[in-house]
Amino acid sequence: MTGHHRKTSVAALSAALAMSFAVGTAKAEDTIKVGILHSLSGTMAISETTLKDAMLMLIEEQNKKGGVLGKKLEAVVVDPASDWPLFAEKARELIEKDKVAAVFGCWTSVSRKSVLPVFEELNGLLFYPVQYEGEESQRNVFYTGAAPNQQAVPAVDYLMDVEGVERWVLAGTDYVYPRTTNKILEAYLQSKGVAPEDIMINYTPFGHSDWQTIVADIKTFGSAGKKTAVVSTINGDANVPFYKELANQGIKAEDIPVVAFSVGEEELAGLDTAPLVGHLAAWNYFQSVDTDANAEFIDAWHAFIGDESRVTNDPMEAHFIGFNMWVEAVEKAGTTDPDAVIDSIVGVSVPNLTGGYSAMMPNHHITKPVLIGEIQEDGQFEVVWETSGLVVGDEWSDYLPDSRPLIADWRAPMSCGNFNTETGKCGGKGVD
Amino acid sequence: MRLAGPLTFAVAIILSLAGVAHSQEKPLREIVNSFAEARNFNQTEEIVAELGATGDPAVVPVLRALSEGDLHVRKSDNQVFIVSGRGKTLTIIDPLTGEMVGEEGKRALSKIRVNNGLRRLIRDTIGGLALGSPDPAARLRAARTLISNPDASSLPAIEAALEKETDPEVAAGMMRARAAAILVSERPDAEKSEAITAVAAISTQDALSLLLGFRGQATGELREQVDRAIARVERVQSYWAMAQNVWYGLSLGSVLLLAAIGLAITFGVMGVINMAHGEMVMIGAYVTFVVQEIIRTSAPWLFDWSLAIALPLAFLTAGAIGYALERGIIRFLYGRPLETLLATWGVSLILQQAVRTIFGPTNREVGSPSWMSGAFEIGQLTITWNRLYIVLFALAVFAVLLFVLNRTSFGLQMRAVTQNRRMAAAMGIRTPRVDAMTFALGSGVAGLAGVALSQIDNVSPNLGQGYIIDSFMVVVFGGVGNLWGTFVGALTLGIANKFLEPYAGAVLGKILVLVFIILFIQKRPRGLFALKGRAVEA
Amino acid sequence: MISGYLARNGLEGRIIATIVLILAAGVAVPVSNLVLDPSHPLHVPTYIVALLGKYLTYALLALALDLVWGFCGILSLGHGAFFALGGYAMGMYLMRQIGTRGVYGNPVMPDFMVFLNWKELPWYWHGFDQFWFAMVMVALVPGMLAFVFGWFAFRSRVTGVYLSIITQAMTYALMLAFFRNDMGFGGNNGLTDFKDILGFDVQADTTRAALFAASAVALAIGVIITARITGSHFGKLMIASRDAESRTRFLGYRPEMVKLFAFTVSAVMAGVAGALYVPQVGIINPGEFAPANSIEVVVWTAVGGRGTIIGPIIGALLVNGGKSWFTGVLPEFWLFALGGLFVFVTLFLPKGIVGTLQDHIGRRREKRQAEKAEEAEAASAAEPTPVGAE
Amino acid sequence: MVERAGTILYLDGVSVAFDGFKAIQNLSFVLKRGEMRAIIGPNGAGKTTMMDIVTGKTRPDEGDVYFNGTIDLTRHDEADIATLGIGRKFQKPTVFESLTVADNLSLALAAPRDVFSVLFARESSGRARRIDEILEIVRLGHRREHVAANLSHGQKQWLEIGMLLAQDPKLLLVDEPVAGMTDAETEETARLLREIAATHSVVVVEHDMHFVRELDVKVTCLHEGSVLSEGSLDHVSSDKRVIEVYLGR
Repeated sequence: MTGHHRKTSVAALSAALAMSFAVGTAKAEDTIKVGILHSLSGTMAISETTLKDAMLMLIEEQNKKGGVLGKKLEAVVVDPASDWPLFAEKARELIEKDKVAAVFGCWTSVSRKSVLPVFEELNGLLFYPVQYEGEESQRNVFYTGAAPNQQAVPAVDYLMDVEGVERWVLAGTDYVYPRTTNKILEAYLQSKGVAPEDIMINYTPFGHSDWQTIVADIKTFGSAGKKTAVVSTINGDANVPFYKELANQGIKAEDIPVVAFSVGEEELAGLDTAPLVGHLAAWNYFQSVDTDANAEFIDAWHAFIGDESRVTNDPMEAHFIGFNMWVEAVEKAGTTDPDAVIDSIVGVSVPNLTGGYSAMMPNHHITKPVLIGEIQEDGQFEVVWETSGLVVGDEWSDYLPDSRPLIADWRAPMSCGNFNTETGKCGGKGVD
Repeated sequence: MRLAGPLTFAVAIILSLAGVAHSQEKPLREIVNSFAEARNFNQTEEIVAELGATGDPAVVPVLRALSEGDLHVRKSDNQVFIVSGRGKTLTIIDPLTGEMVGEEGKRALSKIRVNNGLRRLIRDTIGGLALGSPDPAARLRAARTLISNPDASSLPAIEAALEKETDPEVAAGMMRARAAAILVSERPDAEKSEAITAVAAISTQDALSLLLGFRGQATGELREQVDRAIARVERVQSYWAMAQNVWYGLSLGSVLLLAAIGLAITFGVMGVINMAHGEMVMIGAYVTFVVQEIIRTSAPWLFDWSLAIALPLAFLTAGAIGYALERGIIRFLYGRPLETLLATWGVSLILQQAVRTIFGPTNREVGSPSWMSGAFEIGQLTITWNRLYIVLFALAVFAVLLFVLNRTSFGLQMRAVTQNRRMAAAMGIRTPRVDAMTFALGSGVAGLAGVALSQIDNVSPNLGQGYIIDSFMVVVFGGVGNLWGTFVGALTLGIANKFLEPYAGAVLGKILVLVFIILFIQKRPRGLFALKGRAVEA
Repeated sequence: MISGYLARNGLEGRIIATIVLILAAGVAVPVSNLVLDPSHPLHVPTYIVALLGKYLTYALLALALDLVWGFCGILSLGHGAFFALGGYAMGMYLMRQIGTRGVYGNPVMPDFMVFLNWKELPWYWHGFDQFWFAMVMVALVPGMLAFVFGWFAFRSRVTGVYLSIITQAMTYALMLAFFRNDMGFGGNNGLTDFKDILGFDVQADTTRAALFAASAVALAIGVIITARITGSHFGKLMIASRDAESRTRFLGYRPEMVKLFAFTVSAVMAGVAGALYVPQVGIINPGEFAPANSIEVVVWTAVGGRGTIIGPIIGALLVNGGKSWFTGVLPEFWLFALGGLFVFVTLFLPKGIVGTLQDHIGRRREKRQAEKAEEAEAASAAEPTPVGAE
Repeated sequence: MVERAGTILYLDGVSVAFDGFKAIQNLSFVLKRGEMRAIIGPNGAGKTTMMDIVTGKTRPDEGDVYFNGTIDLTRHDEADIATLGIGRKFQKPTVFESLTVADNLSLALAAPRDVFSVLFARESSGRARRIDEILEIVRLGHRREHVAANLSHGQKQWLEIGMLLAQDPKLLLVDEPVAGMTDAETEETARLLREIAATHSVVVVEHDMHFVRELDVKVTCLHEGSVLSEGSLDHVSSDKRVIEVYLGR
């Protein structure tokens, strides 16, 4: 019996090996490899799998257009399995073993933090497509998602100006993005004259599923006679039970609107949105945006994934922008060499899907419009407000005391991610 | 713009109460059709105000449709219609007569956009119109709205309505609305003093915030009176808060009970550490999703029955998987409980990934039937229907299981096998079959839990993971081998969690509960309801 | 030379061979990485060094678990907690070493404290700027936790499944606690962005090589400690209390003390493994406390063969190697493979790979012995001696 | 009643109940130093529970339990009691299955029992010799290095008796030592126990009347947790109540 098993397992092993070799031999020498570092299993698969598919689609389309520098692109997909140290390991594997020209990946801040030293050490390129807390600018990383000033601050402005909100609940999951965003918002709101007692801050653990008490607290807080809104940085899975409880306890958008920064089309797909109509989200892209570029993108996506009901979302657009920027920068530099790309990509401007152009700034953040959308019954958002122009991603928030004097500029003479304008010195590594 | 709301609202009320027929200056239909010209929210707002000013109840369906996003403009002729239906073609309905006009492609129509401000205005306008409604229930609702959103300018309208009111209950509601409005008005102190008493008698959160708001401007005797009233309302509120916490605790406890009760059978009775228990719950939730999906596409009228249909299917599906699991893996591992842990952990990974492969990694939408949506109030206790049904469902499942275990021959066989396998076998009980059926029962119950949990949580491949540790805690805390222990354990932990949460926060509360369980197990290593006796130690 | 020393100290040949092999790898891999040209067929790329270094720390963790589970019968589902605590102690040292090179250039406080507006370093962070202090904590914190936890649990005679589940509760509670930003350990992001260790750049190839060698040495020491404990009279007592706890009591032993000792030693080993893990992967965060991680350690040990010394090491290397390989080659299917492996091993290799092999060899020897015994028995039956007649 | 001094085991008015079931009721039992006693009684008579009480596994609800006339056993736990000098053989033979026969005995040998003494203990030649002696007594010499799990049922019984001897207790509690043994083995066991009784105090619980007869000692018959009859085997077996509840008519 043992012998039999050994035989079958050897067969399975050799089959798998053969497969990997088959993939290996298919790799011609004249391709450019692009790494995709998104979790396909574990807790983050829920969000990241879509981004892997989006990247595969973009690469396929680029190859149809003839590739880059006359070479075909080849995707290298790995699964860091929502395991943060594994992200670092896989990043190292991609750069060192597979020799990819650039990596598109990560979702959570901690996964980005985990791979940062690897990209720095091996001089790789990472395009990070998700809204995040800011307070970072790294030479090897391009932040194509929103910084807090490209999402949170405009959303609060909207609520204050248009909805007349005077009392604020800042509800978030207890991790660094909500903590930082709420710190920024708290400082921002106070600078706008909101009294501290009109701000309630609440943190919950990841995957929190029993929202009864907190929703009741919000209701109580909101019945103080002042117009109240909830700014939600609640993450991932915790949103569905939160919104369900909200709907069931009868909190309507016209009473206490909730504006979320982590809830997009993908998240709404798992929800009955009828009771949530009117609640808000702030993003830089919505699937419902009516432009030709977007219609084309959605059609391509549906064709690629073979499912008309699949939605598009903001991080997908971020990858779309980031990928196109990388392609243009490589074409401009004439090489995929990271140093050359880092130099050539600043200033590159590509069309986004909302009818304008996004440009890579010297701080490795990009310019984006900010849109506020209301949740509709069909699970889409309807844009109710947008910034008049593009907003530049602000890596160092002006509302946090220690980051106020810092700026980042990765162009030649300065080339620094945390230049202190008060001391006139680059605060971290680099020029001393 | 913020001023416009209450003002037009008041006008609307006065007009409607005066029984003025809609203004003849402009026919209603013309105003309705002018929505087609609105270029932004402000213009839409003006039209709503205009409609409200007509005081004609016929505008109510139009406004309601606008608020719900069902008011569309036909692009070809700028006519405004109410639409219904989903998909590419929509049924169009005349906004004023309510007659079906025909069908129109989605692309030929454009939706009149609304935002929260508009929805608020529409709600207030409809509310005002309703104060003169022939339906007493509608009048009462309108009065309640006015208590929550008091406005001095509506005072004359309320008083006018009050004079005509014949229904005593509605009249009481209007008295309160009047008192609330007086507090924010410029009326003399004597009236305000009366109003304070009336508002304090309401004792709700709204009343409290009204009084707190008034406190700032009150002086002298009024100030003292309002302070007393506030203290009184706060006291009442704290009692209700206590009751509310108990309810939250029961509701959380019932969720824990549902999640754990299947485990109480597989783990508690059979001694199998089933780490795939959470995945059985997940499968139940996915069965619900599939049922709803089929109903949505082929029999939408059955939607309210979807959960009832899903229940037996979830039980059978999860039960069948449990049966297969027992026959295929677990039966080889009896007597090695810690190894069942490893094998079932492997099974849980496989099931998770299988569901991820079949249904995709994202959350799937499971809707709530209408009878499970919303909430009702007992006094100031807000009880959401879905939580109430889950509590009842958990109790029912528990009762049925108790019955099965204690009153049926299968239950007797099960207990016999658990207590003395060899003896049971010698008496002719087919122990392997009983094992498999017991495991299937435990898994099936987990599937039932999945149907219920689909109503409050994500339906995603990770669903089960969130409950597995809690379930084990409940079973171990309650005492293995005892369903009552699981029952008491679940409710105790639920209530403890909810009483800790307001003071310690959600995370610390949970940590404290875990530490408490760890310490408790030291004190009573076999749980709350341990079977005492000369337990034969191996 | 080493083997001679070990042999003099009463270790089995197989164990000695293992130790020599580990130490040889500890020398060969770094040397090949540093000395050989990258084009050389025997060159080990840095990424493999980092990977293998990580596996070695996992192997030490699995060995630590094996000491309590395989030899003492305590199935801890919370060993990841000790590993993580050791890791955090090391991480705190590494954070303090960043000094002014953090993004805000604050000489004392780590970045995450600066941007959350912490005014001063929390008291429990003091001392971690000293390497020796951090190393003491690496052993002391997991050891103390294990001691206190075990003191209560074993004295109350919490055993079997109950013990497993409360160890799981322990690591789960710690995970929730460390996720809290208010705890001052960086919340979900944990501790990262390390610069140097003892003045050496953590990213330098030489540092990596040294860390790899240190991990190999630590694992070898772990093997020696485990072998010495399990091979001694005490080891027999451990096995005795694993198989028939109450019987040892009636012989006058206190099995709870036996378990407590083993549990504490094991926790310290796990802590050391964690401390070596952190500088090699560059991050420590509360995810390490996740109950699933601890269960995975159990699986490595089970796959390799619990109750043996070599088993857990082989299990850890094999499963993690497989995981690295599968997540690269067949990312969508690795969970199927991992899950299938668990089921396969528990059903068909209940003693793990090494245990099964040992059984195989053991059975043959037993058979020979049994034959001999039968002969002897036949002989003794032939000429009966009165029992106790001396 | 009886003076405690001079007794090795003294139980007076002991009662214990589990969930309302009275396992032992007002039991009094006295064993003199150097005495061997056989206990008989139907299932559920409380024989094993009595042993549990003496060895500290179960605490009595009321009553006195003294060892050696002066030591109150209710204040000590199992390990203490074992170190005081009470050895116990279980009804079901309980040996350490994955250890060798020699290791089983080695663990039982009298020596300091605390963790650190054990940790740094060395196998001395004196201990090895003592193990050999015991192996000789229990006729397991040829099985010295075998794993205990592979022993036959009877051999396990003997190994456990060997472990008792290695422990060198003052009082031995032996629960059904001949269950599952052949007649020849039973006789040898009886001889072995008599041998041991020459230097130790012994309590034997047994159903096998033939074996009890072989032992030729005073017999106590328990029923429903109290002493039903006590005296020589002939006296007890002719007691009507004993016949009624136990021996059968």
